[in-house]
Order: sequence, then C-alpha cells, then structure tokens
Amino acid sequence: MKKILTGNVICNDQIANDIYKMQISSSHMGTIRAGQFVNIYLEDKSLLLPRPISICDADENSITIVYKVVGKGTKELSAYKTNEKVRVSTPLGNGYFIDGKKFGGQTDDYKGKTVTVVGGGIGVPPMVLLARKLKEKGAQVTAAIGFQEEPFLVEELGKYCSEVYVATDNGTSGFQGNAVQMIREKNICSDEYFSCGPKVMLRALSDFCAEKDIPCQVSLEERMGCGYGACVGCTCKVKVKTEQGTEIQQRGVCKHGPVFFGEEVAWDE
Amino acid sequence: MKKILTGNVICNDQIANDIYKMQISSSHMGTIRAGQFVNIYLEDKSLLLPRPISICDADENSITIVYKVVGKGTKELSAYKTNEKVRVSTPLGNGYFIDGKKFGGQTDDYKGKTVTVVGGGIGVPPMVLLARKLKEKGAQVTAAIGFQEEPFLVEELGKYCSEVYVATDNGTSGFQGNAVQMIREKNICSDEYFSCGPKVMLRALSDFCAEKDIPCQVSLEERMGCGYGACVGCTCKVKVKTEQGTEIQQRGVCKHGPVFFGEEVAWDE
Amino acid sequence: MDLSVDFAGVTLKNPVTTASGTFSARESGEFYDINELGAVITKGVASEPWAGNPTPRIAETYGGMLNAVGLQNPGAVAFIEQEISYLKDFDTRIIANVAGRTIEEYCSVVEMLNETDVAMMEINISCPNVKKGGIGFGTDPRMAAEVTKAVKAISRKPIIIKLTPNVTDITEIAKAVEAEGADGVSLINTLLGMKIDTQRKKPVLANIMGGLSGPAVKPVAVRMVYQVRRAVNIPIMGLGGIMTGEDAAEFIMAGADIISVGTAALVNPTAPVDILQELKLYMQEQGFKTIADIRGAFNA
Amino acid sequence: MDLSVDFAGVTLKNPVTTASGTFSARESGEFYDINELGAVITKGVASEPWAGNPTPRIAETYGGMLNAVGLQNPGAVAFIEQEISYLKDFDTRIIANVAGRTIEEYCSVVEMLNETDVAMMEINISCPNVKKGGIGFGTDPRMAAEVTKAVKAISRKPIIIKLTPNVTDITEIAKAVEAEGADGVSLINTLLGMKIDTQRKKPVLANIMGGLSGPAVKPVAVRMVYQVRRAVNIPIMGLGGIMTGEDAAEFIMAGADIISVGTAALVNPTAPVDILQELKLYMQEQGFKTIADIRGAFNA
Ligand SMILES: Cc1cc2nc3c(=O)[nH]c(=O)nc-3n(C[C@H](O)[C@H](O)[C@H](O)COP(=O)(O)OP(=O)(O)OC[C@H]3O[C@@H](n4cnc5c(N)ncnc54)[C@H](O)[C@@H]3O)c2cc1C
Ligand SMILES: Cc1cc2nc3c(=O)[nH]c(=O)nc-3n(C[C@H](O)[C@H](O)[C@H](O)COP(=O)(O)OP(=O)(O)OC[C@H]3O[C@@H](n4cnc5c(N)ncnc54)[C@H](O)[C@@H]3O)c2cc1C
Ligand SMILES: Cc1cc2nc3c(=O)[nH]c(=O)nc-3n(C[C@H](O)[C@H](O)[C@H](O)COP(=O)(O)O)c2cc1C
Ligand SMILES: Cc1cc2nc3c(=O)[nH]c(=O)nc-3n(C[C@H](O)[C@H](O)[C@H](O)COP(=O)(O)O)c2cc1C
Ligand code: FES
Ligand code: FES
Repeated sequence: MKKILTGNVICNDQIANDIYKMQISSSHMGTIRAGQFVNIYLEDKSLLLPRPISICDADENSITIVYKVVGKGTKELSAYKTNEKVRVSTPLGNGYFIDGKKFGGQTDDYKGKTVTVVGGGIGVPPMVLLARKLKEKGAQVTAAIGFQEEPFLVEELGKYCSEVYVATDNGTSGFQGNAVQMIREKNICSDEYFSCGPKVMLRALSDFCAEKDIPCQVSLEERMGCGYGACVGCTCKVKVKTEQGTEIQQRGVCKHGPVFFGEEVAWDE
Repeated sequence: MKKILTGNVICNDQIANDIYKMQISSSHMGTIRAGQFVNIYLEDKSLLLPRPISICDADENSITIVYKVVGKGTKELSAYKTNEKVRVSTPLGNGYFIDGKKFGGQTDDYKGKTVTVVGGGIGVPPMVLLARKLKEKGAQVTAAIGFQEEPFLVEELGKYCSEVYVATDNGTSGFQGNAVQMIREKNICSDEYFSCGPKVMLRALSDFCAEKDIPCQVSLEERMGCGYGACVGCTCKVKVKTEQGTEIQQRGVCKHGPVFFGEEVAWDE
Repeated sequence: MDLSVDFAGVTLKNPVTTASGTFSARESGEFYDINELGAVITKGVASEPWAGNPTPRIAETYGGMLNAVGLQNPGAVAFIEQEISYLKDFDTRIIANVAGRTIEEYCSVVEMLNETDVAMMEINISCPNVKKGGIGFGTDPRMAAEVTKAVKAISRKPIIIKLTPNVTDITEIAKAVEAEGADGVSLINTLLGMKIDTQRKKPVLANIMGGLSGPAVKPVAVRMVYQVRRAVNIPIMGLGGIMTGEDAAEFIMAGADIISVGTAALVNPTAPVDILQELKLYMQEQGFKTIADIRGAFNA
Repeated sequence: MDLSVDFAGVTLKNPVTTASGTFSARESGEFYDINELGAVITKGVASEPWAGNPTPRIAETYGGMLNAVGLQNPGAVAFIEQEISYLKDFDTRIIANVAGRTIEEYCSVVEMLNETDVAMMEINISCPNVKKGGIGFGTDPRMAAEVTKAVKAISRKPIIIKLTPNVTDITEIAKAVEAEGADGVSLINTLLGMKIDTQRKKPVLANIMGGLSGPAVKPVAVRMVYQVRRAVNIPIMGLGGIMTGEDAAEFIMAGADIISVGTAALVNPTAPVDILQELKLYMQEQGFKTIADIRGAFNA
C-alpha cells in the first residue's frame, strides 16, 4: 500500500541561492526508484494540495530532497527545522526505466556502457540518485548539468560520475550556455541519456538523441492535483503506435511518468 | 492608535482541566482597564477571525490571559511554547466602569466601600485584574466564584480579596451550587457587584441586585467578527430611557461593552 | 451502530462515497481498502472518448482548488472494460457518473451502462449543451427536466441527477428533475471560478475558468442541501468540501442521505476511509445509533 | 507612480476602498489613517432604522466567514448626522451603500444623500424585495433594471449597482443595469451559505443562512469580474476575498477599475492600507507606473 508518512527533518540547509536540501528520516518508504518523487503535505491550511518533489537521494532510513523556493509551499518547507515533522508520501511515479523490465530496449545490465545524466536547474536533484543507481549497475556515468548562475549538487554527482560538466547561462561557472549546447560543443558521447529540467532543454536533448539515434529518457513536469493518478489533472501527450499508424494519446505525468522516452513525447501538442 | 502587536509567550501553563494561563510579553499595550479584552490572531490560516479573550492580569510589560480549550483556535493557543510569537491586539472594549468618568452613579473613590466580584467558569479570569484595580482604589473586595467542578485562579484572587468564596456545581469544592445561589445563601453583601460568566448567572445576579437596589455591572459575551466595532456582528439589546419612555436599542458588545449595567440589559430580548 | 442507508432503492453499507473525478479504482485502491466504502462514484464517462482541456488543469486557491480537467475520459466502452470490470469484484456499490453534450449522448451511455454491474447512475448535468450554444444543461430547469426524462425512459438503474451550484435557485432545478422521475439528486458540483497568476499575468488554468471545490465551498453546499431537502422528497447525496467526519454529519443534518468525498482525497489520499472512521467516532460520542439519528437530532 | 483612477466620473487618489459593512469611520480610523484610502464605502443605510437579525450573526468557515447582520442600520437621517458629517472632513471619497426593501425605500435614501457630501452611491440590490415575496432585487434582471432606473432618475451622484453572485448569469444583470444608466457596477456581494454546529445540532447563525465572504470566495469573484468586464462598458469595482496587494492586482487584471477590502479588515484591522502598500510594492517590482498598466499587462 502507498502511504502518507510522518518523517523527521534531519537537516534542512540552504545550498545555493533559494535552493534548499532537506533530509527526512522515514522508515517504511519501500523501494525507491531513481526519478520517482514524493508528495510533501504542507502545514499551511490555506494550501490544500501536496507539493511533488523529486527524490534526490535515499538510504535505508531517509530520503533527501532538494528544492527551490518559488512560492508559499516551498517557502514553508524552507523554514522547517531539524527534528520538526514533515508529512511525506511514499514514492510516486515510475522513475527512470533502468531495470530492464519495461520497454524492450533497456537492460538491467549497464556494464561497459557509458551514460550521461543531464540536469537543468531544479531538474538536477533526481540526477544524483539516478547516477548512483546507474553506477551500481556498472555504467560509466557522466553528468552534464546546467544552471542559471549558481551550480549546486556538483560534489554529490562527483561521487558517482567519472566527470561532471557544468554549464551556466552567464558563464560564471563552467561552460557558458545550457547543458545541451554543452553536450554538443564538448561532444559528450554516451550510449544513453537521462534528463530532467525545463521543457525546452528536454526537447533539445531529445532532438539531439533523435539525430544520433540514441535512447533518451526525460522527466516531465506538470501542475498536479493529487500526484497519485486519481484526478486526471496532470496529463501530457504521447505518440503511440497503433495499427492505424501513430496516434496522439494522453498520459498522466504522475502515474505513467514523470519519466518518458524522448521519442515518445508529443512535444508539439 | 489601536494596534496588532506581536508578543512573546512568557509561559503557557495548564492550570485546570482544559484551562490554560498564558503570559504574553508586550510593551506598547497602552492603558489597560479591567474587563477589557484582547483579540488573539491565530496562525491556522483556515481560521480567519480573531479570538476575543479577556485580560486576566497585566503589568508594565506583559498581559496574562486565561482561556479554556473549546475549539480549534483555543486548541492552537494551548500548544504555544515559551518564546513563541503570538499576535495580539491592544486592549479592546470598555471594561468595567470604575473610573467615575462615565455614568453618574460610579465614583473613582472606592475607599470604605465593599464590593464583590462574581465570576462563573471562564468568566472568572477578568475578575483578577478587576479585584486588583478595585483594591487599589481603596475598596474591600470579596470574590464569589463558581465552577462546574475544578476551581482555578483562587489563589490569584486571594491576593486582592479579603475573602474568596468558591462554589462548584457538584459540590466537590466549596459551596454546592452556582455563585449567585452562594451569594444569596451566604448573604455576601456589598455596595456594588461586578460580574462575568454565563448569561444565566449574570441575569440571576442582576435580578438579585435589582431586588436590593444595588448597582451591578455584567460583562456580556457575544460571537464576534472584528472585535473592534467595524462589522456590527456582536450586538446585544439594552433598555434606553428616552422622552417617550423606555426604548430597546442595540449596542455593540465589543465596542460599547463588553460591560453593561445589569439594569440596562434587556435580558428578555 | 448501524451505518447502512437506503438510497434510491439501493442499500449502501455506509453513507460514505467518493466524489466523481477524484477517485480512480486502482490508484485510490493503493492507499486504502475500497471495500470499506458505501459506494464508489467513478469519473464522468461519455459515449465516446473526450480529450479534456489543455494543461495546466489544476490551480490551488485559498482553502480550495480549481480544476478544468474538462471531463477527459476514454469513452464508455473502454470505461466498462477497464474500470467497471475491475470494480465489480469489490464489496461496494458502483455509481457511474455520466457526461454528455447532447441528450442522445447521455442516453447512449445509459444504455451501455444498463448492461453492467453499476448500482446507479449519476447524471452530471453541468456539461455544456452543444446544441444550445454550450449553456450547461443544469442551469435551466427545462433542459434539466428534459435530460432526466430521456434517461429515465431507458435506464434500468436508479438515476441520480447531479446539480450545479451555479444557479439562482437550485430548488427549481431539483423540483424539475424530481417531477421527471429522478430517483435522487446529488449536490453540489463545482462553483465556476478563476485565478490569475499576477507574476505571469495570465490565468493559471489553460482553460481560463474552472470548477472550485474543497472546504472553501462547503457553506454554499450545506446551504443548498438544506434548501433542496425542503423542496423535494427524493433522496440527496451531499458533497462539497467535506474534509472530516463532522463535516459529513453536517451534510446529513442539512438533509443529505449519503455524502461524497472529493477534493479531500487529493489533500489526503485516505480521506474517504478516514472520514468514515471519524463519522463513526462522532456517532459514538453523541450516542447516535443510525444515520437517521444524526438527521433527527438536528433542529433549525 | 500614479495610483489615481477615474471611476464613474469621480477621481480617486488610489483604487483601494473599504467594502460596505466592514468599515466604520471612527472604529477603523483607530487603526489607520483613513486619508490614505481612495474611498471609503459606508455600511448599508436604509430610509428608516433597521434592527437587523438576532445574534449570533457571525460564523467562521474554512478560509471565510458567514454574516447575517441583516443590514442593521440607524436609518438615513442618523447616518448622515453621525457618519457622513464625520467623514466629510477626511481627504478621501465617500461612497454610501444604500439598502431598501422597496423601490420607494431606495429612492428615499438616494434623495436624502443627494444633499450630502457623498461622492457616489452604491445600491445594494441583494436586499429582499418585500413586495415580491422577499426575492432579492439582484437576482432578476428586470427587478435590477427597475431599481436602477428609479434611482438614476433622481440621483445627482453617480450610481454604482452592487451585484449579487447568487445568480446563474451575472452578465445578464450587469447588462440590465447598464442599459438603465448605471454609472458602474460593484461585485461581488456575499454568496449565500450556511453552517451547522454538529455539537449543538443547530445552525450556527440565528438567521440559519448568511453571506459567505473572505478568501474562500475569491475565485468566484475574479471569474465574475472577468465575465462582467467582457459584457459591459461601465467601470467595475471588484471585491470578494481580497487579502493582499497581489489579490488586488488580480482583480484589476480581471477587469476591475477599483477594488474593495472587506473581510480582510476583520482578519487584520489595517488590511486596507496594508493592501494599498503591497499593491504599490507589486507595481514597483513589475515596473508598472499606473493602474492601467496592470490591466494592460494581462493577457488571457
Ligand atoms: C514530478 C515533479 C517533481 C518535482 N521535483 C522538484 C524538485 O525536486 N525540486 C523542486 O524545487 N521542485 C520540484 N518540482 C516543482 C515543485 O513541485 C514546485 O516548485 C512546487 O510545487 C511549488 O510550490 P510552491 O507552493 O512553493 O509554489 P506555488 O506558490 O504553488 O507556485 C509557484 C510557481 O511554482 C510552479 N508550481 C506550483 N506547483 C507546481 C506543481 N505541482 N508542479 C509544477 N510546478 C508547480 C508554478 O509555476 C507556480 O507559478 C517538481 C514538480 C513535479 C511535478
Ligand atoms: C469579550 C469576550 C471575552 C472572552 N474572554 C474569554 C476568556 O477570558 N477566556 C476564555 O476562555 N474565553 C473567553 N471568551 C470566549 C472565547 O472567545 C471563545 O471561547 C473562543 O473564541 C473560542 O475559539 P475556538 O476557536 O477555540 O472555538 P471555535 O471552534 O471557534 O468554537 C467553539 C465554541 O466556542 C464558542 N465561541 C467561538 N467563538 C466565540 C466568540 N468569538 N465569542 C464567544 N464564543 C465563541 C462557541 O460556542 C463555539 O461553539 C471571550 C469571549 C468574548 C466575546
Ligand atoms: C479534479 C476534479 C474532477 C472532477 N470531475 C468530475 C466529473 O467527472 N463529474 C462530476 O460530476 N463531477 C466532477 N467533479 C466534481 C466533484 O465530484 C464534486 O462535485 C466537487 O468537487 C465538490 O466536492 P468536493 O469539494 O468534495 O471536491 C470533479 C472535481 C474535481 C476536483
Ligand atoms: C460583516 C459584513 C457586513 C456586510 N454588510 C454589507 C452591507 O451593508 N452592504 C453591502 O452591500 N454589502 C455588505 N457586505 C458584503 C461586503 O461588502 C462584500 O461585498 C463581501 O463581503 C465580499 O467581500 P470580502 O470577501 O472582501 O468581504 C458585508 C459583508 C460582511 C462580512
Ligand atoms: S496529479 Fe492527479 S492524476 Fe496526476
Ligand atoms: S465584533 Fe465586529 S462590531 Fe463587534
């Protein structure tokens, strides 16, 4: 059964401008797949809906999230102190497909493969757990991450990646430009790409991978109601091959996603 | 100007079953008259309206309130810890008329007078400050206070009263019955009576005083909106002598009260 | 304590149901045991698949939310195959919520559902009537009556008409559908609302307007249940902002026979079963033995 | 930055006003400087004193409140003597809110106010029409038009008609009053609601039903302002749940020319001036120089 748990804040630190990292102790989280998210239920009673936040990292007894303060909910979160309670769901969504169970192309065995995790801004956090899992599966992992100005999670990614390429919009750190431009210019090659970030970036990466005919997974974001598939609030459009040719169908981002294959997403719809 | 201040909780202790005493540090409270109340503004954003609570006691830099947990708002209050912030208005309402300014009958000079403060249940708290002020003005103060079961503030009243008579509905402490029955049976005589508590008790006291032709002030309670006279939510009916005889008029409890003269209240309306 | 209720000729083991559009059999079933509920009400289903509205479809408001899902649904055939066939094995009643843009569309869904395990059908007449320029069927007593008459003529299951609150006088609509034989009414659907993002300077919802639900609207819902209870004799399903067991009791006092939990299930996935537990607790505290006792205790 | 606005031919130094029934000159003036506001709108006043409803008149709901004050007022004569004569010395516009149970009553107040310092009159047509069995004037376009026509014929000040949200189509009412010469409309008045105390098993309000206001209703208000803006050409005063400067901007984007602060002033006595400050801050951040800039930036 899925559940809403009450966890304890282990730490909640600002790691960059407006960016916070919170570690939450919570047993009973169950199996966690990279790319899954949790719903955070707020205390402010004027705000009813949960806030979906990607799992950045996890161990037996805790999960770590990294979030940006953009409104009242994340503002509330940023004020939580060590040992305060936080209500959080067990993992939601499918996460990245790296278990070789779904979709023929993927395999559980990443030995000898090179993969690149591509994160943009607040899409960087889920890349940490993903890089770790991919490394555990034997892949050689590269990270290509882009920020507006101030990079974060570079060190964490460094633990699991052989190389961490950083881009910033204004060039204050690393490459000047976005992560996909950097991949092109630095010719960062891989057998597979995994990504989370702004839609424009995901699309650019998807186009890049299509050109090269390399598999690519992207994590989409959509405004959510329930976060668990009950309200049909969060659909995106995907291309589905049917007997009559390709059909545009709708998929719940929270339930069928948030991760989709780049080629599957109907970017223009 | 009236204000909403942010005070600090100095202490917030349970003093009886469901009854709490909170001391709030707050400079800038201005002059405080006995029988005035403050509006407490809550943190729970689903609850918009302030909670009116009588001032139980006050010194230069703090006020003390005593409240009963009856719903969500008072439940929230009961959880406030020392040093937490609490938003509170400066004093509201008129309080008891003991300054001889209003209404011909009253005089500032209570020397040699005997007065009785009569409190019922959660109407007992404002009697503490009142007893103190009356004692300061030279009166000999008696307290007659009634409770359902568990008495509170007996000691505090003892500081300012020559005698504190306690009644409980079930007789577990002191007199068995209500405060006004006790006054009648124990023949607690006075030059003036002051009271706060359930409407039935106030009325019984008012009847008692009318029989004896002794002045009597009662503090009424009404469901409030604003608490400062803007919304006309909290009216009560009073008898007003006009040229055409006695007329029933409406008065705002928060603004013109909460204290009225017993003979003035139109109890049957 | 006996929580069972008879509603439009069907016995429910308790009065708690899930509001249409906020319950999905498999997904909600991952959080609690569906068997505990008196009935489940499924998402609006039309005769053919509907794509619904573009995203964003959801906005949060003070104590409430807006949705403009636009009745996205896979059509009755897929719905029966996927949802009803799954739900029929649970020990709970199935109430199917039916959408349509013409009377013919409503009727076609009702005919298909006649053959299934649904216990009743709830007709959502807040849908825009495409033949009448998109005006909601539910805002005009005559149109509401027409839909009711047409579906009653062919339905082999009890018909509940779901009323919209966006009307001057909801009792008029309730009386009109009662006169045409509706077996019950449910209310309220969402209030039409809108939110503007003052940072982006545009409406939050792609559809501009959407339906307001959640605790913010509860006082309107309770008022309407109270009014409708005094206007018609058919049973009432009450909903709109129910978040707690006492909220459920409030609707029952106002005149509801059974209640539905909608937005609360987004705020807290186990809300329907939690509310059922709280309702039991409340009844215990008050010494109420039956649902009828709750209603009986109320005096206005 | 220039916050001034022209509203129905009257210039206000800024668009922030106080909603009728939630402002009292002396009492509100104990918390802030009334001179700061664009205008103050006074409590509903009738030709003769009204006693209003019995207490309790106030109930709290999730993110909102119910009131059933019942338009208690001392009558126009006392009102002019006590309130207008006090307010006229402030550097703010006075808008008098007018109540009536017959067209004659409305007209009699308007005649009395003609002679005073009020800048405009806001006609509250949510009042029950005693000649038509207590149906609100504001729920029927014909009745709304009749009131408008009658008061326009005698008023020497601009007439704002205050619309009720408890209608199927608010644009119909807005168009009807525009056609009869209303100089502006204000919306929304309160939504009809009800709350039951499940411990005491009776309605919280002595009057059973009351008017819902506060942030809970804001999405309904914004939607109606947006709809009315597209239906009529006269200026709009927007209100309903405004709690912050950005809420005020939201109403302006939706189509309001000026806004009113009601329930917020009970939640926080200095709300009207706080909201004005926040609105200025928001305009600064966004680089807006005038109120028209806010509206202009919106694109649906
Ligand atoms: C699957 C998923 C994973 C996410 N992971 C992360 C993460 O790891 N770290 C992180 O900082 N953010 C993440 N987000 C975005 C995060 O959910 C929003 O930033 C957050 O809900 C905003 O809440 P708020 O109350 O602070 O802002 P609000 O005041 O509600 O809104 C401020 C702005 O935030 C955006 N927003 C609000 N709610 C959502 C929502 N439910 N989905 C998307 N955008 C929204 C809107 O653009 C809005 O204008 C994720 C979103 C999704 C859907
Ligand atoms: C002038 C005045 C002075 C008061 N002084 C005190 C005091 O010193 N100590 C104390 O414990 N209480 C006092 N009260 C009562 C106190 O305001 C209420 O108990 C409190 O507001 C309840 O808030 P709640 O959220 O806990 O309860 P809610 O959940 O709001 O309501 C629970 C019950 O409390 C009662 N109640 C709620 N709001 C009010 C209100 N504004 N006025 C009266 N009754 C209300 C109702 O009967 C309601 O059914 C005073 C009330 C007034 C008007
Ligand atoms: C996301 C969402 C989807 C909804 N879909 C439907 C629907 O398909 N058919 C329907 O009749 N009502 C639908 N509704 C309305 C609810 O069933 C209910 O009437 C309304 O939300 C009020 O109840 P609540 O406040 O408990 O949510 C939907 C509501 C929400 C929030
Ligand atoms: C206590 C109270 C009294 C009111 N009295 C009046 C009134 O006399 N005349 C009127 O037109 N509106 C009256 N209203 C309605 C408000 O002016 C306003 O239209 C409504 O409350 C919505 O705005 P808000 O959510 O900002 O309060 C009253 C509202 C409240 C809360
Ligand atoms: S957010 Fe409710 S279905 Fe995805
Ligand atoms: S509570 Fe608003 S006038 Fe008294």
